[in-house]
Order: sequence, then C-alpha cells, then structure tokens
Amino acid sequence: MSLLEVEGVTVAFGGLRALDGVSMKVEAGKVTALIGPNGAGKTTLLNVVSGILRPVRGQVRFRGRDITGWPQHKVASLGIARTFQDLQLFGNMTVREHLLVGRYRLTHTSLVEALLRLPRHFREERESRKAVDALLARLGLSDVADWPVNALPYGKQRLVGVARALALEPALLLLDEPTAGLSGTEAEEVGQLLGLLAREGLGVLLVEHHVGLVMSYCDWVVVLDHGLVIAQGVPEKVQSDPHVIEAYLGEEAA
Amino acid sequence: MKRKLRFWYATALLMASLLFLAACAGGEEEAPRMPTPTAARQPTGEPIKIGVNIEQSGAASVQGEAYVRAATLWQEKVNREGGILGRPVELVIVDNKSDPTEAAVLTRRLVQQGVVAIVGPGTSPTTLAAMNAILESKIPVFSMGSADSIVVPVEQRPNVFKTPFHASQNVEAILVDMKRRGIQRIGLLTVNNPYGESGLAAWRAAEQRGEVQIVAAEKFEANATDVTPQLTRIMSANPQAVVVWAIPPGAPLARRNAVENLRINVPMYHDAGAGAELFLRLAGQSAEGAFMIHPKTLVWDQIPPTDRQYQVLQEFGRLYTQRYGEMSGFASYVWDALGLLKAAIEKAGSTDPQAIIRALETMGEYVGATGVFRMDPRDHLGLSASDLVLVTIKNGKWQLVR
Amino acid sequence: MGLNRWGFLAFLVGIFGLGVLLIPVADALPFLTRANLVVFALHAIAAMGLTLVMGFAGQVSLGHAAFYGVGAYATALLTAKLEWHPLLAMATGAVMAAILAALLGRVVFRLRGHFLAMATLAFGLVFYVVMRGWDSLTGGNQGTGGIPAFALGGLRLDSDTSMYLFLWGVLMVGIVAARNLIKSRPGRALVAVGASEVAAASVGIDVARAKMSVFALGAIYASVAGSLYAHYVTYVSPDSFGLLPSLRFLVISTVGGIDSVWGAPLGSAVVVLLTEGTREVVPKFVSGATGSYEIVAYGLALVLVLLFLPRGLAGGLALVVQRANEWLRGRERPTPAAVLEEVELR
Amino acid sequence: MSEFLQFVASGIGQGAIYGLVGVGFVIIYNVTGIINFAQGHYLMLSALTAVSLREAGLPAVPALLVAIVAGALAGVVTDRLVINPARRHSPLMLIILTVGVAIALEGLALLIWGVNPRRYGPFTAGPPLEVAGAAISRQTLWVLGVTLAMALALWWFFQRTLVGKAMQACAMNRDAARLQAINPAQMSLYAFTMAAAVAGVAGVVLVPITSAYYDMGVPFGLKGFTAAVIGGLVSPFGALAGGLSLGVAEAVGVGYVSSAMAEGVAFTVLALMLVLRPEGLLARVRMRWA
Repeated sequence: MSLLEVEGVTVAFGGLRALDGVSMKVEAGKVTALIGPNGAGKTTLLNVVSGILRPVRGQVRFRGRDITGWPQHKVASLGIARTFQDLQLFGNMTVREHLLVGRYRLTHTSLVEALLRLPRHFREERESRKAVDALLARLGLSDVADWPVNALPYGKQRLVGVARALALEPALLLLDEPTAGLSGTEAEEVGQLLGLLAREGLGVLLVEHHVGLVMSYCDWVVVLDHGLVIAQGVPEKVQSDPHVIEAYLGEEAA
Repeated sequence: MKRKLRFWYATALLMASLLFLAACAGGEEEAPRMPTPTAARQPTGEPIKIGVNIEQSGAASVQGEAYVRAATLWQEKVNREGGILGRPVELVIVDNKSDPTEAAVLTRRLVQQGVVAIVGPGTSPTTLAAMNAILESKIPVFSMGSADSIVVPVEQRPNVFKTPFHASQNVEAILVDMKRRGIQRIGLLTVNNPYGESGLAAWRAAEQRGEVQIVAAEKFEANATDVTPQLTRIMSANPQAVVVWAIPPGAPLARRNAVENLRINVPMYHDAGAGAELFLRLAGQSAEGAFMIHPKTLVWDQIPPTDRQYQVLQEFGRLYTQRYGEMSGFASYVWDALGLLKAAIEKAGSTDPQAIIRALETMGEYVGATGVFRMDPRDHLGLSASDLVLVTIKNGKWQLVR
Repeated sequence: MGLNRWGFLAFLVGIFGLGVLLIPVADALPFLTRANLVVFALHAIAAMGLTLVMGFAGQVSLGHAAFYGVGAYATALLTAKLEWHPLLAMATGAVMAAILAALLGRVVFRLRGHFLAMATLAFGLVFYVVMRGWDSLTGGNQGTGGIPAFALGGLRLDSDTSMYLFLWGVLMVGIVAARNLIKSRPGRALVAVGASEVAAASVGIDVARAKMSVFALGAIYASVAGSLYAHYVTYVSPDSFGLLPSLRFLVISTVGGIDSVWGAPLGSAVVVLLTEGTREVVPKFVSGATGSYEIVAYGLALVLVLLFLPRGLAGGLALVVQRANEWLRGRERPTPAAVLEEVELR
Repeated sequence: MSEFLQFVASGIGQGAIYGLVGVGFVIIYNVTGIINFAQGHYLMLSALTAVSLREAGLPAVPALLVAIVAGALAGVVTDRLVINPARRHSPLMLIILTVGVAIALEGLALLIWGVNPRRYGPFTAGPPLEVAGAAISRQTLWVLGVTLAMALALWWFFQRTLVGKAMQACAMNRDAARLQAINPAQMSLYAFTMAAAVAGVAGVVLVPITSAYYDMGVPFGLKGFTAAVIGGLVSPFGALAGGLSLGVAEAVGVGYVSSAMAEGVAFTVLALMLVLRPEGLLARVRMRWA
C-alpha cells in the first residue's frame, strides 16, 4: 500500500478536461515530482488531492483510505500538508504565528478554553511554541521569527509557506512550485531540505519546473500533458522519453 | 492622478462652503423679525432655563419641526412681554433624532444643564425610553407623545404631564360624529409605527366597549408609495366609514389613493395627526371633503368670540401664521406646554420643581390653544374630548363643521 | 511584539483608570454628561463584537443591531414579565443570540463579499419587521417597558455612574477576552481565515465553522450590551434595533479600526464626541441648526477616515505611537519590532 | 378578480420604481464590483431638486431635466471623491464608504430641504383609467412608460454604443478590459453617473405618486437592491423584471396575507434569494445585459 494513490481521476471545467483518468502513486520516504508544460493539469491534481476540487470520476486514497471529495480541512487533518504557487500567506501575521497556525491540527484548545484561559491553552501553547522554535531553527528562520511575513523578501516568504506546511507534521507534503522565483542557491537549499525530509519518512509530491532540481533530488517523476500521464519513472529514464521531449519541445515551439 | 484628486476635493470644498453660506444666509433670513418692543419691562436677572427635547430629524421630524417653531415663537413672545417673574426665559432646544436612546441621554443632559422643566420628547417611544431619566430628574416634564401610558398611572408618573389629547379622546370625539350619522361599521387604516399603533389600540378598546364595529383593519408603512391595496381590502368589507390614523406623508397619500384611485364614497375621518397645511398641500384636490378631528387651532379664525378659547386662539393663530405663513396641527401642544409652565411658575412664585408641579396640579383651569386644561393630582392631561372639533376641507380651506 | 502579557495588564489597568477619570471630564465638559458615558460604553461593547467579526474573520455584518435587540428584548421580556434574575435573562439572551448567529452563519457564510453583507442586512431588517409586527410578544411599535434596574447581589445599577463603571468593567472583560482569543489557537485560526480561506483550510481549519463561531461570539457581545441597555433605559422599542443602529455599529467599528481590540472603544468615543460636539458647537454659528449638521459630519467623518486611515483611528494611533517612539530613540532604522508595533497594538 | 387586478395594478406602479433603482445597482455592481448604498439617495436628491425647481416656477420639462442632471452629478461626485481615491481598498471598505456617502447625502438633504414632504401634481391631470375594474392612475402610466423608455435606452446604450460595450467588457473581466485599453476608472465614473441618472429619473416620476422627503433614500434603496437581487444582479432588465415582480408580490401580499408584515415580505424575499439562489431567479433565462 502506497502513501497516496490516485486512480483514474478526471476533472472537467465546462467542456475542457483538465485531468483525464490520471493515476499515480506517492511513496513514503520518497520525493515524487510532477512535471509537464503549462496548463498540463499539475496544480489541478494537487487541488484534487488536497480537497479543493472534487473529481468527476476516479479515486484518491491516502494510506488505503478513500478520501475522494473530502473537504479540505479534513484532508489536512489527516496529515496532508500543502503549499501554494501564489503562497497564500496570512498577510501581516508573523512568521512564528504562521507556524503556530500550521499546528492547528495538532492542538485542541477550543474557543471557550482560549477565552477563559483554561489550563489546556497554556499547556498546548507551551508545547507548540517549543515545536515551532525547533522548526524555525531547522529552516533558518529564527532571526526573522517575529517579522510580519509581508516585510520579508520573496525567497523567505516561499520558505515560510513550506515551513507552515511542515508545521502540520505531515505524512504527505504537497508542494506547488516551491522554487519559483528563487535564486539558484536558494533552490538548491530547498532541494537538499526535501531530500532530508524524505529520508525521515515523509512522502513528498512536488510540482516543479526546475529541471536540475528534479534530476538531482527526486526519486520518481510523473509527466503530465493535457491532463494525461504521458510518462513516469526514475528521472534518468523520463528525461530520455521521446513523448516527454516532444511535449516540452511542443511547448517551446509554441 | 494625484492632481486630479486634488481638483475634485477643491471643487467639493468649494461646493460645501457655498452650501454652508447658503444655509447661513437662510438661517439669517428666518431669524427673528421682532416688532419693536412695545411692552414695558425688559426681563432681567438670571434666565429661567427650560429644556426642549424634540425630534428635529428622523422618523418623527414632521411634528418636530412644528414643535420647534412653536417653542421659538413662544420664547420671543414671553421675553418681549417681560419674561417669567421678571426674568428672561432661555429655551435649550436639542434634537433627539427620533432615537429613543438619544432622547433619554438628552433628558439627563438638560437636567445637568440646570433646566427647571423640560418640554419633550415628542413621541411615545422616545418619551418612554426617557421615562427613567425623567422620573429621576423630579422636574416637571411635558411630553407630546400620544400614548396614555405616559401619564397613567399618575402615582408612578408624579412629574410627567402631556398636552396632546389621548388617542382614546380623539376616538371618542370621532364616535360622537359617527353616532350622529348612524355609522356603526368602520374600516381602519393605520400607519405601522407607534403613532398608528396607539390609534389602533384606542379603536380596539372602543370596539370592546361595543361602540363601533371594525370590519377591516389594515396597516401601511410610513414610507409607502401606494396604499390602494390596503384600501381595496378595506372597501371589500363594505364599511360605512373609513378612519385613517397617520401623519404626513401617509395620511394625505391614503386620502389621494382613496379618492383618485378608488373613488371611495363613504366618509373618511382623519385624526389630528394628519397634519394641517401639509395635508392640504400633499393631498391637493383630493383633500376636499375629508373629515378631521382636531383641536380648534386649525380653524382658529372661525371660532366665535363667545368661545372661551377665542382670545388665546387669536393670539396663537396670528403669531404663528404671521411668522410661518401657515398653521400647523401640532404646534399648539408645545405652545400650551410652555404656557402651562409659565403660569405654574408664576403661581408658585418660584422655579422650585416641586412647587411648579404642585402649581400645575392645583391651577384649576388653564385656557390653552389646544383646549381648556383642568389638571389635578389625578389627571396630568386635563383635557376633555369635548374640546375637539370636527373640521372638513372646502375649496382648499379648513372649515369648521361642528 | 506589541506588548507582552504584563505590559498589557498594566496598560489595561491604566485604561480602566482612564475610564474612571472620564467621569470628572464628562462633568466638566459642558456638552457631555455621565449618560453619554453610559451610551459610549454600551456602543463600544456591542461594536467590539462587530470588530471581531469584521477584523478577525474578514466578514461584514450590516445587521448587528439585531443581536443587540435579541439581548435587549430577552432581558425586557424575561425580567419584566417573568421576573427572572437579570443575569439569567442576560445569559439566555446571549445564548439565543449565539444560536441565531450560528444558524444564520451556517446559511449565510456560503456567500462572499457583498452578498454576505446584504444577507446580514436583510436579516437585520426582517428582525426589525418582526419586532414591530409581533405585538403580542414584543409590544409592537409601542415597545415594552417596566424593566427593573440591573441588580446582582448587593450591587444595584440605578445611577449613570454605577452603570457606567459596571459597563466599563464589562468592556475591559470584553477586551481581555478578545485579546485572549487572538493570542490563542482558535483566534489565530480566525485571523488566518480572514487572510486566506484556502490556506487556512490547508492547515486543517474548518473555515465555515470558524466563521460561524466568530459570528456567534460577536453576537454575544452585542446581546450582552443589549441586555444592559434594556436595564439602563428600562424600556425597549424596535426603533433602537433597526437599520440605523446597525449602521452606527458599523461606523464605530470601522472608524475605530477593525484590526485592533481598541478600535471599538475609540470609535465609540469619537462618535459620542462628534455627536455631542457638533450639537453644541454648530448652533453657535448657525441659528436654527438641527441635528442635520451632525448627520453630515457623521457621514463625512466616516468617508474621510476610511479614505485616509483605512485601518481606522486605532491603526492611525499605533502609527503615531511608533513614529514618536522612533523620534525619541533618535531616528533608528525601523526594527522588526517597530514594524510590528504598527501591525498590532492588540 | 377586479380586486386582484387592483393589487397587480398598484404593484407594477411601485415595482417599476424599484426596478429603476435596481438598474443602478446592477450597472455599478457589474462595472466596479461595488454595491452602492447611496443608490436610493440619488433618487431622493433628484426628487427634492425637482420639487424645489417646480416651486420656484420653472416649467415642468426643464425642471425635471435639471433635477435628473443634479442626481447624476451626485453620482459623479461619489465616484470621483470617494470611490476612485479608494480604488485599492477592500470591497468591505468600499461598501462602508458608500454607506458614509449615503449618510452625508441624507444629512445634506435635511439641511437644504428640511423635514416636510413636498410634492407636485401628476404630469397629466385627469381621472384614473379603468382596466377591467381596476383603477390605474395616469401617473402610474407615466411611470410605466418612462420605465419602458429607460429599458429601451439602456438596451441601445449597451448594444449599440462604444462606451456601452466597453462597460460590458469591464463587467465581464476587468483585467482583460484594461488590456484592451479600456480604463476601468473611467468606466466606473460612467457607471456611477448612469446609475444616479436612472435613479434620478425614477425620482422625478415618483414624486406625484407619493411625495419627496429627505429620508426616502434608504427605503427605496433597499427595495431597489432587492429588485436587483431577484434579477440576479447581472442584467438591468433582470432588475426591472425583479422590481415589477417584487412590487406585485408586495401588493398581493398586502391584499391577501397581512398588511402589517408587508415590508417583511420584501426583506424575507431578499434574505431567501441571497441564501438560496444568489444567482437570481432569472439567471436561468440568461438575460445577460440584453
């Protein structure tokens, strides 16, 4: 049983098929890349897995459990975290607060307990702050922990998006173009981090354009074009697949 | 982009200041054109302050405007004629915006400013909301609200008085005329606000006493544009007369819809709230033949000299119409409230609140423009329904029927 | 960091002292009375509920006065007619308001932006119509009275001063509760929902539920204020809970600033000062001026504040504090902490 | 039967006015994404201006035209002084800003005209027309005629003029419109001006039916908005149809249900519409713009 299994998923917008019977798997402890030309349906697939979109056909299974069409917050509470291409950070919250919000599923203080400052609030707050501090340190965000995110440079903001997702302590991490807009070295760092996380047992599915990153840090590559899976396999094999070359060349020509 | 914005703001500022100037100029124009003082003594000393807490804007502002006009006029007259106890009178007029909460707050504020008495609030909800403040103040307060409960039970309202007739007295007076015409079955159209509600309650009470049969009762919103559906419903119950309980613009609107659209041929009665000149102006031709039960103020120039109120009505009617060009159906309530206070202060010889209240309760008869008041410790209104008259409209003028 | 917990407490004590100091100020100012202070505190408490809804969950309500009305009518009917204990009546009103808000939120929060505003507007209007039309329960347009003064043990709030001090205390409790909320798991979740719904859901927050709960909480603030209003005035009628009062709460919240717990008290104070100030000043220049000048001033103030201080007076004030701080410290470069000062004076 | 017809006749007269106010909501909403709270206040301004001009002795036609222009100017001022500078604010702030405009306009009207309602006579004198036992006043016919004329004019404007088409483009996609060199700020100005002018037209034809007073803006604004929502907020013609159906529903509701709750009918309809069918009753018909 794989960590995540996507089977025959079809999504249609009006008459257009954004995904057409897509099947793929993500294994725990592996980094899986989802690549393909623009408009191939990569983000759509992430949206289906994370519960933003409901497929017209097909199934999404997490640890063997059918989660197709579950609302987003329920999917997240199973331990499926994600980032967004356009970041979707929380305006002027601080970095630390972003991570604290990220731990939402791991804590249980209710509205009433918070208003009245009952013991659970303090206990969880203490635990969360400790965990968040550790994560901040690990990602090198400690020195900007109390900055509002909108005062950070773009690269750091991307990292905060990843950090927020990691704060969920997820089993599966979905990343939508985590290196877009980053410099070469920054992208390299992200790649190393992903490799490290995978070794700790995390399953990672990332949508990526950065070919170098895909080649050096990913264990498995799935290629989408026009909503169809045109190839999948280990990076070296996919790289030389004629379908893939054609799809990318087609894009360049256009 | 920036410069454009500045241009627009400059334009707006210019327009605003022009408007302000216009308003100021308008204010000056309306400012007192006092006849040269012929009266002897100029009032001197510390002015006697009386609070006037009125609905100058908001839902009840139509009455409010007339109240303020009457108050201003009265202040000028009294100060011209030597004030009260030789002291000048200063009215502190405030706008409660028809808001119950503001009415309550303003009552307390007026008390703090040291007024010896308050006239207002002018409606039932504003008065009842201010009641706590009024009772705590222990100074005499005159309300122009229509609900009976403002002064009843009197033990719980020791310092509260009112000048407009109870709704029940208006009903009583209309019923007298209906009996004469043999009308038993009526249709009732009331405005859906506190004013209409008090009328509806009074009519329901009369029905309980078996004095009348209400075959249809409908309501309409104060800002309605067409009450033909309500009137259609009422007419389908086949009443012998239709009673409309509303203030402008609702009352004249109902009259127009009834006459123009439905050509209702049964008598239509309005109550004193229907609004004098405003009724004529808004109902136009259709006003002809409408009946209204009203204090004598509307037909002040038709009251025979033998009437006890003749003198008072002549003076009030002259002053008011000379200044404002037309009579108002509401103005006399404030005029009389202030007159009663003046008489009471003079009788008591002091501005001590308790003394004023005692003087009001033991004054005996006070002939006002609204009617002849006979207040006593059991009755803080003191009017009787027989002071009301029935008027109708002929050739665009009010005509005394009886 | 804004202020830490002890700093905040000290600040709170200071503010409470300030509230007490307002009494002699009101006595000294010719155009203010203690009754104005009572109204100021009542409106601040109710508007704080709206501030929570708008500022911390990014949702707007144009029918807030309806919840104020639920509390007021619950207290009026339960204490005057059934002679319940005031506290019990207040709690009942608050629960009813919360349930009503939750039910409303359930259906309404599927809507976004303008439609949501308009749906709450419609709700407020329907409430107003029902209060006017349901004569047998509410007394209709004539309202209902005979409400006793608020009494709790030996405490009897039968004067403006006692009422005001009690309300000021309630206001402080409201502020502390709001701040407690913000610095906690559910509170941060609300802010997150206000900032990005899709991202909030991606960390496991049930967005619809979060909105519903903050809507219910806001309704409780309004309802408690409404109950105390009923005790204070001893009479309630529908006109106090219609569209205009809803708009007034909206003005108070936005002028004060919707992303600060101090917004509602600030906004309420400004509205009282504006109302009473114009009432006092304008007639000195324009003879025969009525409340209309004040209405114009009210509208213009709202427009100007929102145009030039979109974060309200609280936001503006925070900025001033920060600038003053910088100036005192001799023009340092803004530190992250200073940037934060601007972000939250929560 | 004639009773029912009477209710309908009364209803369409009121409903046409609601519809005209609703049209303004639709135009502004589609072009700028704003719900303009001051919409009913333009009607009020035009109505009161018209009364003043008539009282000052101006003949009917110029008086009414000037009054409509005055209403439109209020729209211009709203856009230039408030909406345009605040273009970057959130929609929430923009709604509240229009609330501020509405409050200020109402106060201004109170300053200028005072509290008393005023009125001028119907455009053509004469007894009401009898249609199958139902009386229809001549002014109601004027209202219906003007409404029809406005509908045709709007249709022409949006279908046949360049500006109209540009506004439609703006309504469909503001960013795309910008790429085609359509200036959204300018479209917003046109939208506010037009919406205010249409409300102004409604105001001047309404006065003889009821009267003009300073606080009529809010009730008419609310009814107009309800009309627009019934029409789905996408098409001016939907708003007109929505207004007519709301007017008839109200009148029939008064006639057969309860006159005390008549106003409740409209607002309950509004609430239900927003919650159950935010896309409007007429969305199925797909009456987009024309």
